[in-house]
Amino acid sequence: MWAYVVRRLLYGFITVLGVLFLLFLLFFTVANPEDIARKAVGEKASPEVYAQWLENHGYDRPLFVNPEYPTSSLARYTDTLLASHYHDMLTFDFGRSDADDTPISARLREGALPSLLLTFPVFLGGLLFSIALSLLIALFRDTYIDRMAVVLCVAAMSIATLLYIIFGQFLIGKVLRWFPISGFSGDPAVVWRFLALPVMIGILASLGPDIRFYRTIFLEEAHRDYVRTARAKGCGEGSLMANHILRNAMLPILTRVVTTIPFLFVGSLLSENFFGIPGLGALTVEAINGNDFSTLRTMVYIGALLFIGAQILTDVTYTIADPRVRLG
Amino acid sequence: MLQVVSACSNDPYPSDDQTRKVLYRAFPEAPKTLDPAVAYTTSAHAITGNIYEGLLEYDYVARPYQLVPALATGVPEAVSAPDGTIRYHFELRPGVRYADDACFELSESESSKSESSHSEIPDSPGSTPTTRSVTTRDLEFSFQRLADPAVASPIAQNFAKIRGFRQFSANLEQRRERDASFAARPPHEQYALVGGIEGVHLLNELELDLVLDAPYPQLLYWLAMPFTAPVPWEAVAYYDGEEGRPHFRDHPVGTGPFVLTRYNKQALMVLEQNPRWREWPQPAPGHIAPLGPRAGSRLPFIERVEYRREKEAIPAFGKFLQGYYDGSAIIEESFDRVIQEDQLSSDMAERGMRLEKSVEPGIYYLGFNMDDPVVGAPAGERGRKLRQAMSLVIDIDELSRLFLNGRGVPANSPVPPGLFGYDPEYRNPYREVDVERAKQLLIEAGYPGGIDAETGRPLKLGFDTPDTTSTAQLRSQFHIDAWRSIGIDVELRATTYNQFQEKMRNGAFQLFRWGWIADYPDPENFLFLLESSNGRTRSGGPNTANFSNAEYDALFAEMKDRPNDERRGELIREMQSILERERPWIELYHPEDYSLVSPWLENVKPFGMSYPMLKYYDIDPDERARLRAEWNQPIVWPAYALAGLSVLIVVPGIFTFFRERV
Amino acid sequence: MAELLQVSNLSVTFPGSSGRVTVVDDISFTMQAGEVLSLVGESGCGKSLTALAIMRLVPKPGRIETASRIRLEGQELMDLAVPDMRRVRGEQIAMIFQEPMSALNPVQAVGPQVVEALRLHERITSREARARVEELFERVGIPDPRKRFESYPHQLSGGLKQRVMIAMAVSMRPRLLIADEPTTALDVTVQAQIIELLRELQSTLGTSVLLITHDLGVVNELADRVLMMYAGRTIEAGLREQILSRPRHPYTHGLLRSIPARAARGQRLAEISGVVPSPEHWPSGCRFAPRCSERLEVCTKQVPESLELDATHSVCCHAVAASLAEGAP
Amino acid sequence: MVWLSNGAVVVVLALASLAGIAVRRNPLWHDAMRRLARRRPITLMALSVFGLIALLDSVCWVGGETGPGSGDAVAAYEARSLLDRWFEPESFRERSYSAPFAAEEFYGAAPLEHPGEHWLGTDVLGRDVFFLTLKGFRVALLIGGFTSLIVIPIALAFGIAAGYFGGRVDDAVFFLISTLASIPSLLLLIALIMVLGRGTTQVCIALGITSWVSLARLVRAETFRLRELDYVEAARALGVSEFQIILRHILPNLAHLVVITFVLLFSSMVLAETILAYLGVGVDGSWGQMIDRAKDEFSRDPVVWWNLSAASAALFALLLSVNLLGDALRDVLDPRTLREL
Repeated sequence: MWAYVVRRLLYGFITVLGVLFLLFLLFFTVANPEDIARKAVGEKASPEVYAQWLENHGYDRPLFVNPEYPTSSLARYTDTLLASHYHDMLTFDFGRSDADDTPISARLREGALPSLLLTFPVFLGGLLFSIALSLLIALFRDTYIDRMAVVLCVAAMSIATLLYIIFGQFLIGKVLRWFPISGFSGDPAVVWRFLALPVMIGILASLGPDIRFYRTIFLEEAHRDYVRTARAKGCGEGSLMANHILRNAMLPILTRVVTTIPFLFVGSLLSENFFGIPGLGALTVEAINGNDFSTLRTMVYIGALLFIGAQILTDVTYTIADPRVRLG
Repeated sequence: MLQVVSACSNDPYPSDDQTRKVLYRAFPEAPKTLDPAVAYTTSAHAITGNIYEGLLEYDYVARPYQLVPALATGVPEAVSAPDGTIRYHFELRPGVRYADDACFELSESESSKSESSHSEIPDSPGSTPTTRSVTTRDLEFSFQRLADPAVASPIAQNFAKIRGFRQFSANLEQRRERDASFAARPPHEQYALVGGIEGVHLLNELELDLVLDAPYPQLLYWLAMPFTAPVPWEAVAYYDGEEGRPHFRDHPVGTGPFVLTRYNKQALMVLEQNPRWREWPQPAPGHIAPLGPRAGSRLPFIERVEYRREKEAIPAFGKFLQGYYDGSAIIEESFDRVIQEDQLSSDMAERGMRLEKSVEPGIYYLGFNMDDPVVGAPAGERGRKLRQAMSLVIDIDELSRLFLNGRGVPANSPVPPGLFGYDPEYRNPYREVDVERAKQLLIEAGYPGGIDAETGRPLKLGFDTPDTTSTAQLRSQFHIDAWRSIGIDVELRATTYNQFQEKMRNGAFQLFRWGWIADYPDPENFLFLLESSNGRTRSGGPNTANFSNAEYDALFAEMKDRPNDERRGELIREMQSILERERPWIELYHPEDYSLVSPWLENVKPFGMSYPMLKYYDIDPDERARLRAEWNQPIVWPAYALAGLSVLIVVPGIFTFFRERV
Repeated sequence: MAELLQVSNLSVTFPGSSGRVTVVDDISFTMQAGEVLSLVGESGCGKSLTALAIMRLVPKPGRIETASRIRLEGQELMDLAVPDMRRVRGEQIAMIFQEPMSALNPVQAVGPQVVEALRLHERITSREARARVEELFERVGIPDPRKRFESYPHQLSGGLKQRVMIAMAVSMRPRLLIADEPTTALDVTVQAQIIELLRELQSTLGTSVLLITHDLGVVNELADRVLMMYAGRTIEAGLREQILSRPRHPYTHGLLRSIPARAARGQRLAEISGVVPSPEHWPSGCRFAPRCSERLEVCTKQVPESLELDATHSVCCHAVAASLAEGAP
Repeated sequence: MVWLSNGAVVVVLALASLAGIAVRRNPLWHDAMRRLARRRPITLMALSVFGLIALLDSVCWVGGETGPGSGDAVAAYEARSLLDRWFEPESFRERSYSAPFAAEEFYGAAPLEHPGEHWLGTDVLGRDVFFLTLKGFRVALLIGGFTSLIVIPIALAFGIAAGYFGGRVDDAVFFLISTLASIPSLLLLIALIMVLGRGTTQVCIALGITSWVSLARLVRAETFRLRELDYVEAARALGVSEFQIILRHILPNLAHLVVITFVLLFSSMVLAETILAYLGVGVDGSWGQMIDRAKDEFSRDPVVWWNLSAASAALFALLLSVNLLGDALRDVLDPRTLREL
């Protein structure tokens, strides 16, 4: 078992190297540091100020090979942007944001908690709600509830997340005034008031595709032979669903859960911006608007790490969910 | 779910703040830096303006703007010496001290080490001193920081006229390159070793002279801005961003009425009263007497100011209407509910809101790239007539009606209202709307009906803008439709920011949109935008139109340092007639700021030029609590309806389930 | 022997393209306690559906027609409420299926699955349940029951899995065990062992067995009485040796003749011409008529009545009835 | 631009007729399509209407005169599509906002030039919202269709190469797939666009690059399975060239996979574009952009609702019919392997 995990981690590491190279190509070979400097320092500064800024951000070094060093010396390859890019990222030293020089790791720590407070309840709530509803719909298969649910799910899928947020904020925030329209404060007594609306909308937006997927899986399991055996034993529909069908559906559910983890990070991008929650999603949007390449690069890198970690985690949990799967 | 909804409330603040004098404001974007020598944006000045105090400040009520003494005892006159130098004499008010801060233990150890500096009687024996008196040495230190290339203050060149200012920065630069150990020492030691600025002459602890090589009346304006406020060298040395200590740019230490107690750039900035502010016994400055009964008592009236981050304007305005912010600009979207026939709508008046109008000294304009062969100077007379024609179809009243809700003063020349040289009666003939004359001019320019002889198709021009937001694109489309009506095909190129800069840098553009907000209330700060030496492609300067006209430059050179006399007015009028004919810009409007003030906020006078005067504001918290409760009754019945509906749907399903599962 | 099961006018219908289609058409038969009745017919003749109907487990959207009557020891199953019917399943009637490979829950060990069968009907502690299951495994011939209790279905062979199914079925000593093609999916050697196990259980527990199969070899080994089914209807019923050696209905006769073991070497195998008709459009009258070599005029018009040849042998065939009328034996 | 747009129309029509013939000739597909038509008749009708509108808006040429009293002298020289010529937008304008079927302006109540004729009102520049929504169809089909035309060849090439040849090729392709797949697609998308710059083709290319991975993974798995089937072994035994095998045996069996992915990819592309539009890097003229502009109007008092509702309704209608079609197609063609999509 452990041999498999180690191999999987090694493989994950190689993928990370691949991701970093792709990021390097994306952010360094095409974008022009001169303009980043101009946006960061502001319009009215003089050219030497830009040069100074480029220097302390290390953007003034050559990309792949540093011609000043002789071919023999190693520095020819280490004193370059590519080398420092790999070095910084792998040692999690993310340096400073292009926009306002604040250390990115500090911004990440600041943004992590609000983001987690938003995405985790949406992830958990969405999962529980969709599985419960899908089980219910599978229980009532072939009744009008099932048919209505399918059409509702497809309809829910066809609505853009942006519209969920706009109409949700308008209806619940402005018209009904149940919760504050936007804003965030760390103070525990008040924080849930801010999160209630975005979490509600986040879950609602994710139900469509999830329920459709889980319903198909549960229906497929419901037609299996072992379900007929269980019924022959005298098993009731309810316990049949919970003990037999749900357990067998664990594998596809796990795969699905893993693929939604990165979308969580993305989903919060919109709601954090609309609801003024200072999380990682909002930070990313700011980086986009502010031409802050170093923060954006870090965000994409962390998104990739999260995904690879989650994938390894799922492979490991496969064995718990389904005895037929043996790792190694 | 029902329980949650019934217990909900949309009050974003902890309940114990209900009765306290706390001012709530929203901010869209955290300032990049709070270092007074560098901070240049309105969002930064909103904070530094309340923490730092300069030698002078503006009278809160008087219009046009009036300089009054702050840390200085009086507003000095320029004394010109026989050798052509100009001298300003300042006397510092005694007994002014910095706000309490941990960094001042450094001064205790420093003073014991080098006896020469001013010895300070600690408040209570044995405790490490947490503050220090302000002396002329602090002023000298802040001027030296402005000259320090490493600080890279964006407005440093404005002080180049102080004798020895450039020399000081050159010495500093060379010494650092030559001697690495020198570069490692804290800034104040470096400045002392290099020998200071000759023109900043300290007479004694409370008196100093500023000596200039040439007349520069605008200098006094700079002294009323945070750039030149006294800065404690201990703070710059102590807060260096190492070992978990914040950097100086995120931890301001000043003499002003407020102190920055919380600074989370993503969410919340908090200013609290500075107990050490202006301890000297003195009633609030007389000039706020007209502000009402409380004028005599001690400033500032507010305990705490909370700036909360609001990225989207609409929710922020929504919360203002619910009473959770004490003042807000009026957003375009809700303008028609707030303002009817140019004054407060009945709904707003009934809520007790007050409308404040103020014209911001700034200008928004469309510009031509004067180096471009088709629209620029190289096209000679054809180019000029084309520019004049294109200028004649831009209908500023329609633009303001559609996009600015009638706000903003139509601009006829670069100089905005409220500044010397602005003539309200002046009407730029090319800023009237005259489509027929525009078509006629096109014919004369050789583009009959907009057709370009070579291509046989409408003349094609490029219109560049870095603003990719959709509302900005709508405005650009408005201009494009106007030009298309006379046959000129303009293609909108909304690119990302860095591509836009790229084009500006190498002059690869024809038409663009740009704006400029005044640093100080002087026409020179606008007319220099068209002076040839500031050309964008030539020297990267703010003259984005690359306009270069010898006659204009000469007039500018004579005008820029003159005091506001009749001759200066004539010069400005002549420059305006050149711009009128040459049309490098199509002037659009001077921004006008409408802001609403909540009923419980008093002593509010909008100021423009981003000089927040929070120290004069006052709040009635009980009135606020009452109104908030009244405006925020949550409507709860839909929650119950929703619950009922869902039960209604599911029950028949359950019934059929049991019947069918026979 | 006391009468155990009485099925009368049992019909099962499914929605077809044009209205409902009767797949099981008005079946009636009885079973005595301890008897092994075999329901024989080609696949698609509705024999498995009949079994499922007895358990009231016809899958949606199929439906048991309300006129059907299923009496188990005097208790009418059709009138039972859902919870009561659930108690009957496993306790009084149990069922084993054809595909042991997929009949067990793949993600749960086999032991607990049998424990569940027990605890659905009896309140016993888990330790006691485990002991009984291990004893059951012993009885059905599963080696090393303690270890096998924890193993998962994919770790057992087909034969062993079928034994687990049987253990599960007989765990509550049901009155009736329905075996739906229990040996079809197993290879020959294992088939014999399972048949042996069923016979032994039937004799020791006195459970009556309703054996659903198309394999006449198994019928010969195990069945006391045989009920022939064709196209949703019973066409002939009788004791095993009556049906196997002296079949009267042309279809049964044709079926027996086409068994390879019976044909002489080198001779072409006999076969019944034509194809089983689809339930969507049953032929009128006797449904075997189109393929019947002794078809008469009346066969395609009228549904043949059940003719009692003797106390235990009955047949539904006009040709037989006609030949009897002419005095032929 | 004219030949590009008309060229695209020719290509699309050619592809459609090719597919039509293939379906007519191949009984399996013919039967599947008949069943599909029976299952979702309204969806198919709706989609054909949307397709027609997009077609109307794509066929364009220069020439012909513009509408009477046109406020736009340049329009006569531009390539205008059938839709443009029918609506004549240049002369069918108001000064600013007007409610649907209104007789006077929304603000200021001045009489309109075309009272009562604007079915969905007009936007801030006075342009007819119904016309803008119709033009959105072509853009949406462009975003969904054009991108899928990029995605499918790449995914097929990589997927088949990895699945069929296996070994080192498979490892290399799998490495590329896992690298691209582990970056959250929206972030990769935004980074690509920030670097490639704005514009319809750039957005489509970026969308394509970020979304061929899921199809490639499926194609690889399916090819792996097909390769092991006996008839492929038999073909190889007969000496048929690798290329021939792929063309005649592997590819046709992937057809159903490709069709389903095309449909499901379509809706996710269009949805992704709405987020891009919010971030200011969307495609010009798309519903996403209309929604982004209109979202602020929604909080005006009194509410300007028709702009946002028109764009949202059109987006919803198109996506609903595409998703329903995808759902039905999946059940009709091959429910088993497509469950994960």
